[in-house]
Amino acid sequence: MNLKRFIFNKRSLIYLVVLIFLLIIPFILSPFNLILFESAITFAIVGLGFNLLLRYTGLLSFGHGAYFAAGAYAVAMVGRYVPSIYSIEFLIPIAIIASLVLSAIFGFICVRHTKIFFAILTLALSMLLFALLFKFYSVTGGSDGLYIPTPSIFGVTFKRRPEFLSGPYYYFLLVIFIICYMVMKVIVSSPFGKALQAIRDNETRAELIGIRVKRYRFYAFIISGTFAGIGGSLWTFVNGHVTPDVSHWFFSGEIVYMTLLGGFFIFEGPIIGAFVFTFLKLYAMGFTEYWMGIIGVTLILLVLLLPTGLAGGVVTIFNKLKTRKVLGGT
Amino acid sequence: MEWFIYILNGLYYASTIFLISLGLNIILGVMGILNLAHGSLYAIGAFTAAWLITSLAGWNSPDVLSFIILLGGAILAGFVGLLLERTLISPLYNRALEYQLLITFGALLLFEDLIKIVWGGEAYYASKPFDILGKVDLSGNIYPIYFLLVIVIAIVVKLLTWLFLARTRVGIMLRAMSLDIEMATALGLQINRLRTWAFVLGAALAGLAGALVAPTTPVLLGFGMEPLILAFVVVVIGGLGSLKGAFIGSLIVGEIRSFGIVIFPEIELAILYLIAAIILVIKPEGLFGRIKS
Amino acid sequence: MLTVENLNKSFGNLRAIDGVGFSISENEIVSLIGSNGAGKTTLVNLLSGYIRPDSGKIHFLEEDITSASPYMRIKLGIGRSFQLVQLFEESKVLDNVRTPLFSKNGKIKSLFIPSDKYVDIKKNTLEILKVFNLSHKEDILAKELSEGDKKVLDIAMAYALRTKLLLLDEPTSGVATQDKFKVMDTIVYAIRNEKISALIIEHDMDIVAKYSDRVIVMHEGKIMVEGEPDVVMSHKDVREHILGLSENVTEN
Amino acid sequence: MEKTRRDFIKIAGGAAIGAGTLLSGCREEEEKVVEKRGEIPKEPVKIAAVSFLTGVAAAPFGIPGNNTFEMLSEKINADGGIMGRKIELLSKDEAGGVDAQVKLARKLILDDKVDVILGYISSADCKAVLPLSDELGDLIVAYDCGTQELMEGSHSPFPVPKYELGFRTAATLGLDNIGLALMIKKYFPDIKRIAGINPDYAWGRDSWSIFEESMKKLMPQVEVVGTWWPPLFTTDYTAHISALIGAAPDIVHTAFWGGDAVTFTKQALGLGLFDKMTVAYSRGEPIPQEIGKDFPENQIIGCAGPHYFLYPPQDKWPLNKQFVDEYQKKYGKYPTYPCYHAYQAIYSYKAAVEKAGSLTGGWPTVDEVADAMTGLAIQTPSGNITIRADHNAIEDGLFGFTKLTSKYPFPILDPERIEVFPTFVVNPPVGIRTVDWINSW
Repeated sequence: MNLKRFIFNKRSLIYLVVLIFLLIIPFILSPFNLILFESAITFAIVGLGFNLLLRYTGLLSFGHGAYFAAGAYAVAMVGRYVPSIYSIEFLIPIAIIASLVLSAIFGFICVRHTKIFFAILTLALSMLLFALLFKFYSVTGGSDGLYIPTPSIFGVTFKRRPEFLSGPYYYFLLVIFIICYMVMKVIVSSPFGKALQAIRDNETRAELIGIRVKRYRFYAFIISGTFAGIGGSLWTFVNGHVTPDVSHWFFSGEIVYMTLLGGFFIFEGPIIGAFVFTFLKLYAMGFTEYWMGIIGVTLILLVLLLPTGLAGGVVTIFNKLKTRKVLGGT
Repeated sequence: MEWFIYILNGLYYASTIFLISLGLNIILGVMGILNLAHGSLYAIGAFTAAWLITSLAGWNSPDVLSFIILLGGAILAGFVGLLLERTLISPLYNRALEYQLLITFGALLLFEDLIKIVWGGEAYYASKPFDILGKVDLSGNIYPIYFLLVIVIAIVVKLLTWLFLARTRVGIMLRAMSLDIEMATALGLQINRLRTWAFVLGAALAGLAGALVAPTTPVLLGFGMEPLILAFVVVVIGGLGSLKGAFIGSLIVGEIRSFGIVIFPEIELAILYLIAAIILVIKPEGLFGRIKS
Repeated sequence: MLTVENLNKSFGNLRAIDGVGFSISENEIVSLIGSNGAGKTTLVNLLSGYIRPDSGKIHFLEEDITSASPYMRIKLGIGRSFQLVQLFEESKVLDNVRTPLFSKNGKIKSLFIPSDKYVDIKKNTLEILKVFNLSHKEDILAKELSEGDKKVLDIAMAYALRTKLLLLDEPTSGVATQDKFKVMDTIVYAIRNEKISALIIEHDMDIVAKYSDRVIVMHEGKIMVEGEPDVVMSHKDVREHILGLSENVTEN
Repeated sequence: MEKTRRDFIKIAGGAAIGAGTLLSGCREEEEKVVEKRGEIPKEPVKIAAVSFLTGVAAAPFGIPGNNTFEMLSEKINADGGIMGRKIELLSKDEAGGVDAQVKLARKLILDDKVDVILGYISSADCKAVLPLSDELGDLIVAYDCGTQELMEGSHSPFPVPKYELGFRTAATLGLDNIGLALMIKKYFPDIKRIAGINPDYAWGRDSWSIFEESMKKLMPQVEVVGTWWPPLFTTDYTAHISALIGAAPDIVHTAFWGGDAVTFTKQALGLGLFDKMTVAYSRGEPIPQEIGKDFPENQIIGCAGPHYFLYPPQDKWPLNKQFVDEYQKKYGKYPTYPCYHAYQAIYSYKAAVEKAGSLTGGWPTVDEVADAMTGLAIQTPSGNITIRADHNAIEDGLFGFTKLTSKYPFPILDPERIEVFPTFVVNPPVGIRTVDWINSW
């Protein structure tokens, strides 16, 4: 019991430290790095949702950009066609609905399959959305994409974007991120989450214990897609512009990469991956024009040498140390 | 008689897409790997061909050489495929599908920059083979002979591949493998060597497609992205891992694009994705799909 | 509780099940033996609803379940295990048993409450694990269990659904010889303890003899003999066709 | 340190402008301010130049543009820099799509802290990046992209300027497409059928809409028999070309540029398109040089303003001769219109800084440079440009027909049929949308 309490305390201590760190970030980082940090937070939300499918349901989606795009374009479309409600408290719910509807439609088709078929189907469907966003120039702005004006938050408006991003928006983002984190944390440990893991491990058996496999995959798909949509909508305000590229499979590939980089075996892995990836990409870009190659090589090395990702690697090392200590003790 | 030219255009487009998706489907069928770096192999074929032709331009070489040299694209792409399979993909055969997919994604990113390092950022334009052949008058419609040549080559490649798979020992074993890998293992086939064969063959076909397209358009960075997506569409329409599917799927894609541009110019390529989506909903395994999940 | 009448199933020209009829009463453990290809696994698949018979009837607890879905049969109380264990390998032993319990109790759709908050279900899980001799192993991953424990866990999962009839397809296959009786002891203890019925496919005649109340012998899709173990074992046809072969048969 | 000093200067500069406008004519007041801040930093002025350095638009546009930026920075540095400060040029690649450009621009302004960004060939990039000027508080000068939407509002008259700190030192595509319509009216008064094939993004869409509107007004009897929208960087235009031949227009309008123009032209030659119709290239000036002598004769070519290495005739306008000679000596090619556009951008910035600086004596703030740039007029190798209150430059429009001569290895504009449309004929008045202006003819 004491031991348990100790662990509990240690864990809450870590949470507290991280929280304080997150709260003071705007005072530490330069405006430029803060914007990057914010975009990493939005990707972390996407990663949380993505990993519900990959880690907990055993489905690799190569088309998660589509739901990200649904959230992002929902914001952009409201900005273009209904500017009177262009305020963050309306925009986020609209984005959630848009991505929920899209992931329900695409999910309905995709969950009938698993493995590589699932990957190809999700990829193909996201490219369908890409083609639609690309072709319907008069509605979506085609490949030019759409400009995202700075929204108001609860009636407060901002003239210049840095002023918006460095203050109120950061904390707004942080609150949403913490909510998403907690919700996902509960979901994966809930009976529903256990059902998904059962499906992942053994579809036949899951069916046998009375779990409607396809239906549960479908639910997981919707939740996952909606998280991507929330991330996408929040990202647009940081980026200030959205193009169909976010629905391209290449972008989905980056989401996969991020998750793998952080380590999808661990709940927090995708979050770490999102931050490392965002800054890695930037510094690779600043360091050399061959940044894509660098990203590619790190991806290859990860797959070959560190399949559990950065977080997984740290945990492995930690466990090894612990075992050695125990062995040393006896 | 315009529709005749529309059909020809569709055939020409289908030809290059067919070569790419055939390679993609051989790899998918035999190895169960969706090769995301396939477009890069296509680009490598195109760059190699364009580079060889432009380097040749300085010398006073016979015209026919500029056609033969196109094969260089296929050969180099095949060789790169060999390296890729041996070094990066073969260690992953016993690992989950996710890793195989990701390693090809990593290879794609790496190749994009390797191409940039080797050939530079500017576009290559080597139209000599296209220019030499000139045009032909087909009942009042002028058509470039080079496009007809590409169509013929694609048909020949299809026949050769078919012969290879039906008549040669390696081909028969490859087919056996794509049907049932466990049985193939039980029969004592050299699985690893066959996988290498399949990958090299697939890569060379992609390289050939790139080399054939090179004389018709400037070759530039990111050259492989669009064809890769179209090959995905073909694979989805025709059926994963199905060679017949690659053939019929390419024809469908080529002709729909050609007639789509004439009839519905506004939506152009989107119609392809729509058709792919409809097929996915009605027949999710594709028209000739064998593999079921 | 289970009655099968004149069941038929063909695969192409092969008559896999040919006019089979038998019944199982409450609290009864019935063994199903027969050479390879006699139709045992087909029969279990028919009973659990994975395939449909060409003709005949299956009744369970006074209900006609001939065309009921596997899902419906589970709800009615027919559980099964497979020749190859079907576990949630990447999950903890605890969750392997707890998830079926959630499903049984209609809690599986609960999205926003952590599993550990369901204290009753956790307690129940631990009790089941105790019955199956798996206490103190609840926190390791299922894939890390020994083969014998995996078999036991597999059956514990079916048991957790408060099954009334368990269909066990070779519960000791893959288990080391010296552990077979230990595994069977555990399983049969649980079955007797909960007063449920079982139909067991088994090759090992010692196990059949030791644990069954009754034995059904199948041969070429038909029931050859049925009766108490010692009666059946001494039957002439059984000795010739089944036992003569059964020594050679070491199916995986 | 850097930040505080800059902020201080900014505040002081604001005061100076305030004082300057309120008490215009009051010299004493002004001189006092000048005294207070007559300081010019020692370090170089950082200019980011963003053009396509890789990809299909590099050879015909990005590289010539970037070459010009480099050549002129060296020249300006050799002549003593801008107000004594040397130029530090950061050449950046415009490749990678709109999103990559938004990120790059943000990095240039916030992280690299450049004084100005001169850049963007693609209209899509311009539309995405220019809003950053006001959002992030730095000067962004679009030097080549064409979409008229960039500086126009959604209705006429629109607020001027749209961006406080965003400029464009070249004319819009309105000039190109109105000019083409005028050419067609003059040289093909009897045609009945037109068609369009344009890349599927802002540039192509806007080019066609202006052209179509102009044709409706100028030649209402003409029928549009089809429009095609292939995506950028299409490699196979055969289907489009056959469809065009099938539709049988007299004239095809296209805003193709770079590799797309080359691929289209080559494949159109192969399919015999030029035997059956004339193609009007809205900004076709660099394409003949790219393709060489195969480029068909008698096609209509626009020059994105009055930019041509043979115009104004070099004997009449020494600035053009000097520019062409220097460029050709250094790079072995004749300058194309992106070179002229680059010239306009960098010299406009130089002139604006010097104009603002001469008022205050010190290095001007971003806002002061912006003020000075509004209404600026400078001489260029192509003549004159004026940057109007809408922060957009206007110029004359040069058009012609291709003709092969013995002097050049590519078709040049036939000197017999060159047309120069004066500025006011091809540019709408300030604050009026191009489309509305055309409709008011």
